[in-house]
Amino acid sequence: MADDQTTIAVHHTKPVLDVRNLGVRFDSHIGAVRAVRDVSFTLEPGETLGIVGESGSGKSVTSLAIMGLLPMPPAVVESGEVLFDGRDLLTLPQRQMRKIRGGALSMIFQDPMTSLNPLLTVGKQLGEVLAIHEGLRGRKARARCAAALDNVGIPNPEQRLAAYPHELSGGMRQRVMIAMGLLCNPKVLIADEPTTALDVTIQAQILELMQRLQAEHGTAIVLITHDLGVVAGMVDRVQVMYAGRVVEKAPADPLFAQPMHPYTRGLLASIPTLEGSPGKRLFSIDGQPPDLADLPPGCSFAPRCTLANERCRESEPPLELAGEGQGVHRRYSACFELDRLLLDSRASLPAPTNSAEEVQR
Amino acid sequence: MLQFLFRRLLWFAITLFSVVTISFFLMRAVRGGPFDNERALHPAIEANLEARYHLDWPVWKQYLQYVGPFNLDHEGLVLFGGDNSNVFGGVLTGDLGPSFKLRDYTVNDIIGQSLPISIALGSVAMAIALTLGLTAGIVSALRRGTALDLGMRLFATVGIALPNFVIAAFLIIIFAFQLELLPVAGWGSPRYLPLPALALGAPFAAYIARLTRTGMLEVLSADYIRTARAKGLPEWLVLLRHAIKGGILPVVSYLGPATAGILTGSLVIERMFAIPGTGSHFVGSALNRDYTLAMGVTILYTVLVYGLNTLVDLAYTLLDPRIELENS
Amino acid sequence: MASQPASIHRMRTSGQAAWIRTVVPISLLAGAIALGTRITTTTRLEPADFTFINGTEVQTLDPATVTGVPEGRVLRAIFEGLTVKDPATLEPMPGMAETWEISEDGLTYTFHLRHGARWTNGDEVTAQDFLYSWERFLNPSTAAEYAYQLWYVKGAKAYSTELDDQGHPLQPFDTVGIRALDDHTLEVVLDQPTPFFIQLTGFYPLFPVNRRCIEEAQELYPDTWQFEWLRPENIVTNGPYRVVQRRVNDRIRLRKSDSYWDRDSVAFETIDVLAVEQYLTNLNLYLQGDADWINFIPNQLIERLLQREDFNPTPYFGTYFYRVNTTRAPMDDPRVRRALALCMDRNAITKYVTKSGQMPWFSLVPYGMAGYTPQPLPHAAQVGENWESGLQKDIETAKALLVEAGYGPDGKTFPTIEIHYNTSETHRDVAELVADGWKRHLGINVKFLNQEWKVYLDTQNTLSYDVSRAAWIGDYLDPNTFLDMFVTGGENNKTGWGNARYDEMIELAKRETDPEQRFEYFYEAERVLTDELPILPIYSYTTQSIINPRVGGFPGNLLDEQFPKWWYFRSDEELAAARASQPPEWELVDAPGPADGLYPPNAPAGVFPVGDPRRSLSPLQLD
Amino acid sequence: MASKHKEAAGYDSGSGRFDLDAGQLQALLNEAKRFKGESLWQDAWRRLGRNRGAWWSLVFLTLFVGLSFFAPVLPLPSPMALDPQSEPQPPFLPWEASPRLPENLPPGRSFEFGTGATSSLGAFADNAWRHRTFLDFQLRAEWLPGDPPPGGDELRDLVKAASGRSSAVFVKDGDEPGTVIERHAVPLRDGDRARVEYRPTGFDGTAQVLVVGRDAGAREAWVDFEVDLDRGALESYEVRTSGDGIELVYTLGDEGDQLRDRRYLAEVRGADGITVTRLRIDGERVPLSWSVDGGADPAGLDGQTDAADDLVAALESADQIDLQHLSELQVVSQDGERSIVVRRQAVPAIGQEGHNHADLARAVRAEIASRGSRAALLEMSHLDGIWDLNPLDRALVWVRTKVFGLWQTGPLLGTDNKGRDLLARIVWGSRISIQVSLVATLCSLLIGVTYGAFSGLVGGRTDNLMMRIVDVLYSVPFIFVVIFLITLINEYRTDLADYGIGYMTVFYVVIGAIYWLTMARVVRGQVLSLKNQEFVEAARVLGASTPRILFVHLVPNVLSIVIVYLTLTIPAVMLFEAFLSFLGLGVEPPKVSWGLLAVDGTEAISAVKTFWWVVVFPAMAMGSTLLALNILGDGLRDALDPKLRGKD
Repeated sequence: MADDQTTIAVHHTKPVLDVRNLGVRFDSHIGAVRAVRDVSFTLEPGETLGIVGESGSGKSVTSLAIMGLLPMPPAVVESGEVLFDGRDLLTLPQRQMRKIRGGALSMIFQDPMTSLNPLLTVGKQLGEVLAIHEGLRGRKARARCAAALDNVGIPNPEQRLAAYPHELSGGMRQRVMIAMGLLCNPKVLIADEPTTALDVTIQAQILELMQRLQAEHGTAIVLITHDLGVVAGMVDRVQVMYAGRVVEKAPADPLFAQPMHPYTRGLLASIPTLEGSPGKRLFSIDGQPPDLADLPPGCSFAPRCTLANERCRESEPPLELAGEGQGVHRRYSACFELDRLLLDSRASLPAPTNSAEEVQR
Repeated sequence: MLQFLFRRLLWFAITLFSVVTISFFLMRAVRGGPFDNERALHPAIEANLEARYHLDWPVWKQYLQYVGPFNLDHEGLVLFGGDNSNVFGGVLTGDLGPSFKLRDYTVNDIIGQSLPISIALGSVAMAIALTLGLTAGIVSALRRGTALDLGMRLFATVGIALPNFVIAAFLIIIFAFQLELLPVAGWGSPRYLPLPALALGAPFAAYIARLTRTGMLEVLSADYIRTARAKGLPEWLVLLRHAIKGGILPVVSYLGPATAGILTGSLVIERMFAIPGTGSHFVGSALNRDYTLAMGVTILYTVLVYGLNTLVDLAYTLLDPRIELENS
Repeated sequence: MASQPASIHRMRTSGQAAWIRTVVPISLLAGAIALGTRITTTTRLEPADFTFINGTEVQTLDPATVTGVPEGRVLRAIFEGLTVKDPATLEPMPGMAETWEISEDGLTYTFHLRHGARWTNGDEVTAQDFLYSWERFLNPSTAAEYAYQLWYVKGAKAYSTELDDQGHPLQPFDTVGIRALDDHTLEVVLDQPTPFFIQLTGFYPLFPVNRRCIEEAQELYPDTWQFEWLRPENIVTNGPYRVVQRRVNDRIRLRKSDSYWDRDSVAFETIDVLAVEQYLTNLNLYLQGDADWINFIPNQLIERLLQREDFNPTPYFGTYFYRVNTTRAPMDDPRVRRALALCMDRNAITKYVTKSGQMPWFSLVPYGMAGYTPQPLPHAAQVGENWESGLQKDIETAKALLVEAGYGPDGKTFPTIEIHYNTSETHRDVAELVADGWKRHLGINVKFLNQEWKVYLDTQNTLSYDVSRAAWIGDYLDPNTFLDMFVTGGENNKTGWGNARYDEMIELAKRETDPEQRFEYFYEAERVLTDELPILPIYSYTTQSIINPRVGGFPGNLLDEQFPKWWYFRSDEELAAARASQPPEWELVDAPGPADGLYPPNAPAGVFPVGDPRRSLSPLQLD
Repeated sequence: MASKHKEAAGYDSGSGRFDLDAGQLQALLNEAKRFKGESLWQDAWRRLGRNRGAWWSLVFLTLFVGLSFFAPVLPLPSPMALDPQSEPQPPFLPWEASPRLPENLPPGRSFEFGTGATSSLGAFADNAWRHRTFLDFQLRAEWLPGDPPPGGDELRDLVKAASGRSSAVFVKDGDEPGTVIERHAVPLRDGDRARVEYRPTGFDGTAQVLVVGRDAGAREAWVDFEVDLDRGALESYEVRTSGDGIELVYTLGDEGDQLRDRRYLAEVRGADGITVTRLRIDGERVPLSWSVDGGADPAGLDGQTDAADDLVAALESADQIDLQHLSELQVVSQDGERSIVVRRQAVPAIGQEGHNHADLARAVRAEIASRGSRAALLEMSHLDGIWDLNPLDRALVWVRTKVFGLWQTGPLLGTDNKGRDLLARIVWGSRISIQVSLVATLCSLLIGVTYGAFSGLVGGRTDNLMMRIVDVLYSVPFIFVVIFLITLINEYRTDLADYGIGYMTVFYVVIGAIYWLTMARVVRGQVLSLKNQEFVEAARVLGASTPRILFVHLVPNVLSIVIVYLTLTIPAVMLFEAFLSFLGLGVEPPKVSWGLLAVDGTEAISAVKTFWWVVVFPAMAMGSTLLALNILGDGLRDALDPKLRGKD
């Protein structure tokens, strides 16, 4: 794609992760479900990319596809490549893929309660990562694991190694997950809704932790969430997905300042703010996300969009450059009615908040 | 741990006491006595016989005599001292008394002779059941929906669906008469083991396969398996270290009843294959009204069931740290 | 939400846990298989020369307390009484007693014991041994179920039944008519002349036991001597075989006894007695060559097996009959019982239910006893005539009898009666056929009630039945073993029936020394019985044995008693000769065993003369 | 959007009680609420429908249960119609099954039905006669001069049509010109040997010779000789046949040296053409060499004159029997052009009040006379009196006779050793097996789930005590309990019957009472683990009452595991029933269950001869049903599993 070339041209840095035209479909009883369509993005070293969207928008599938963890069957990768350090992960043999997975490319999952094996001690679950990727065992490995736990702010790390997940609190468990993800100093960490299952105070702690660690290790992070609040202040760039497609791509601040897709705008509008007047109803987007097995011919968001017209319903708007910006700071949007949106927004929708900081609070 | 075992022991004593009491009175409540025979006895001889085994005593006295090392003479209960007219010392001393039917033996003799055989047969059957069942269950779960899965489940269903005497009959026809590989019945060398053990283990293998499959399917869809894969663990390690343990947890809790079941279920197999194990006494003693032997096997059964369940609970805690001993 | 886990978990490190979790299951698995293998191998035995299946486990080896048929098979191998029986005719032959004399009045028996007969512990078998054994047998503390078999001896009954408070006999044993005149002379004085007493001396409850063996056990094991003296390593016997090994529900291994007086007539070195209850397993073991003789066969296969040369049912001294509770109306009326007895299609029963040549039977004493003519139902036209038309006539008679008894179209309605039997499909089928006849011809409604064995016995004993299935197998070859049963108040009567004339006849027969006159009394008694019919005879038994054709010395006899002493294997030649004389349509089967036979060591092979009991007699054929 | 329900959920961040945010809490609550609503079942049903294996299993099971329910309607032979057969008969191919009634019977004949003398076959066959038609009857046929006599073939057809079996027919010249009395014994199969055999009476003085027709096997008969057998050994003997009869010459060896020759003659017409193969003297079988002469037809050797006379007598006496007692009698009259069906409704049911052949014969005769028809067939209500059929089943039997008439299938799956049709037994057996397993399982379910859920939910000391009770009960060997209960039931069986409680009902309850223990444990374990889960706590916080939590939140969640155990329990109960049958404590023989069939089948395979069909077909029925149950159970579990909801 053209934009990739420009990205490289502008920054002269090689992206650590380059996803191109990824398409995934699930074959099920009810027919083929096209969960991810034509998703592309790049990730620079040390950068944080946020992928935002409702459940079912394909963000988790994208991350699993990158990790090669999609259950196949029923999942089928229809198209695209995932270049990681120049190698296409999709065509990589299982053996090599395993070496990358958990090592240079690691992932932490949404629910720390179920994502840790309840039958094994924390130490063992951490240890096996080291054993596999670095061949480290025994005392040394224990020390590393303890250090990693210490690093994520777990007190008494040595003792905690012998603990079972159920003996830890939710926040602690997520810290363990993060420690596990960062154990081998990955180049890329994919965090799939890392804070969703946690309560708000812990959420903040975890996010801070991730930011700190990123700063320390220089790991690039893909942060997947449905909560724009999480994204704000945490990520460099945001990519909004809807019904398996990327509908908007933008650096974080401009996006919050001026969303360039009706869906993004809807998402932003539904975030409650402290300034909001008490009696006022919160905004929510009407309707339901489309059935991925039976997508409408035009823009997937059209049925829920106040701006949709005939064209939107007939053909699908491509993801196009929108607005100004250089390289990774360019903005893209997939909306035919972008102009109307920009004009109309101030009138018809609640005023968007002005800065990412504000949203974050 | 010690507290757990102590409490278990206490409960065991209570359970055993209840079982002994219930069974004792249940047995005597059933019509017919041990010396009823096609040939009725002369009343005088019958009196002699009953006197010898104290069946002429009131039931409560028989019960006391059965339970304890009490000295009971014709006047009644005399603790410590008095003429020891007991035929045996009582259950509390570990003496289960003389068998009423197999008169050359004490119940201890009979159990001592037959239990090792039942254990031998049972353990091999259990080994077969576990090997077949776990393999089938795991393979079936991993290849869910394939022909292999279907085949394994068919195998499992055959095990569940056919009474083991039918399975035994087929095994005999095939292996003993058609192929002439193995002896048709009897006991005495390892050659006698495979057929009965297979017939005995088949239904349990089938259950285990089912439980394993269910458990494995559950575990395989768990998030932590995905985590393990995400760590880059090779598939076999994922399976071995993360999946199987959780997947076979239901099997572990089934092992207690299963082992007890194998010991009692063996009575059909023991009959079919003429194996001198304990199983045949379970029914035989009850049908013969061999009171002492029946009580003996009841006690044996209780001890086994209780012991095995305790073991299973221990094993369960070993496998699943979430379970706490004190509450189990 | 997680409370503190038990301490054992926290202390464990993951490394140890892994070790435990891999090694423990594997070692358990391996251990299980090793254990199984080990236990099976430790008991491995060389195959015996001859193996037979004995049905249920032998209850005891103590002759005094033995009752059953399976026990008898073993006891005849390991003990020997005063007399032994001829294997074909069951006539008494010298055993421990070389000769004996019976006094003129038939009351005093003097046995002269064999010199040189020894116990397995080397002691000589003496008259004192018998004295001791029979005292023990009669003593109430032994609680011998068969003690009444010796009550024909003077004072014996009083000795075992008249007891003091402590349960000891009131009378000293001196009052009993058994005396050892010297080491080798035993004198027995009877109450009444009992012609079959000499037969009884060959009956296993009267076998001797070794005093020293028991007393040593009593000394060594004061608490458990009752079990200890019977253990294979302790028991002392005087028969052709001794017990070397024994395991419950498995086998008794017998070995030829070196101390037996006639050891040179014994062919087999070892004999295995297996306890196998399942009929099909019996047959399977036989068919695989693991057993040479079985006593039970599955009913389903009888027709098949009848074609084989190794299955030859022969008459067996037993009767299958129905007891009728004569204390209940309407069965208290003999006419009703007669009608019921007449209206039974016994032929259909033997042909379609029992199938192996059983004889439709009309009297209590079974078919086949030499010299005795059973007295069939006097009213029955079926007897001795074409049974088909006979049955028709009998049915008419039966209808008339019922009318006479007041039942029928103009009389009372016949109440529904119940047939009791113990759980078995054969009994059920017999009951159905019987009930069908009664219902169809006599209009009697019949219900069935099958009961578990002990409950069934209890029902009989307490007379809480209408009609109950029963059977009786003779203990010895005399009508008395059957007819004695139905004296008024007899414990095996179980019908509530009693008849003074019958009692008188049985009593007269007991005192009678003249055999012919004695049988006359029995005939009369049986006529009373078949006229009054507290029982409804159905059929006379046949044996159900399958015997390896190679086995010789195995003649059929009425009591189905076999004598291990005479058994041998035929050589191929002898087998061929035996087969040449059997019907050609018989299907030949494998006859496993040594091709040159296995004969008594000192007898020339294959030259047993005709008439020698060791030569197999051709069994009586019944189709 | 995720946090908009914070207030509603009463979330208190200060207490930190929940490790989840309010949105998730609400989602869990919604999830929990949905269980009680219809949507769960609709959803489950939808998902079940998508699972092809489970769906077909359900269809199969429905069909099977339907089949067993409608067993009386099927044109099967009676499951307990006993044919005197020596051993199990192999399956017949479908096209060998019996045809319908022949379209036209020869004109100008009249048939009369009556009872034969009870023959060797009679009693046994008549046992079955209560339940099926035409097992034993005699036929008097008159035919017009010039016609061929109504020989074996037509009769054979008639009998075959009626009974599904071809028959052995003996033909004998009648006394009067133009009369043939045909005696039809029991229906046999093609290829069966007809045989008239006399049993040895066992009394001295009878020798019997087996005579066989030239085509060996076609005619066999034992001929009796009254011989004077002393107790001497038989030295030699010879059997000769001549035009006059069969002659037996034998020599006895006396105690002395003198040999005595005896000669006996039995008059047998046309004895020339026969083969003599066996001699039996006083019950003893003696090998015999045989001889063959050419000559006349050996027909007439069966010597049935007596029986024929009896027939006449029986028919005469039958006149005195009142027709009023007949009920549900069908007379099918066929005169070549039309068939008339007459049914009589009268007081008691046939087979219950001592009707016999003569009654029926008389009735038929009367009917024929009143209608002026000349040929008739007779049928009785097919399955009356086998089991205590309830009115519904009786109605089904009635439907059957309307639809299928006399037609019934041949032994499609073979017969067992008593000649009972295996297919019929499997179908009828399924009724009891299905009933036992369903009722017992439901019984165990009811007790077990209530007990287990209560115990688990209440927890603490009560739970502990309740589980100890279960432990104790577990430890009492069930076999004692079963024996105790069964003997107890037996004792009070008649009393129970007075209250309308059948033996089988108690049997079910006994089994159910044994199986609830496992269920209770499983449910309790599941409840224990569930009750600590968030949504229950949430419900508790929201103020739900204990029973509400129990039935609204827990029980439905426990359902999936209960269903899995259910699919294990149903087979287990069926097997337990089989196990009891093995011990002889199960279903009583006139009734039949799959367990009983399996036991019978096991006994039918031996090295002597394997009657495979006796074990294979019942095993297949059992196996396929249980397979279907298992697959259905798995499907149900998947369908009911809340975790899988909406994730197709």
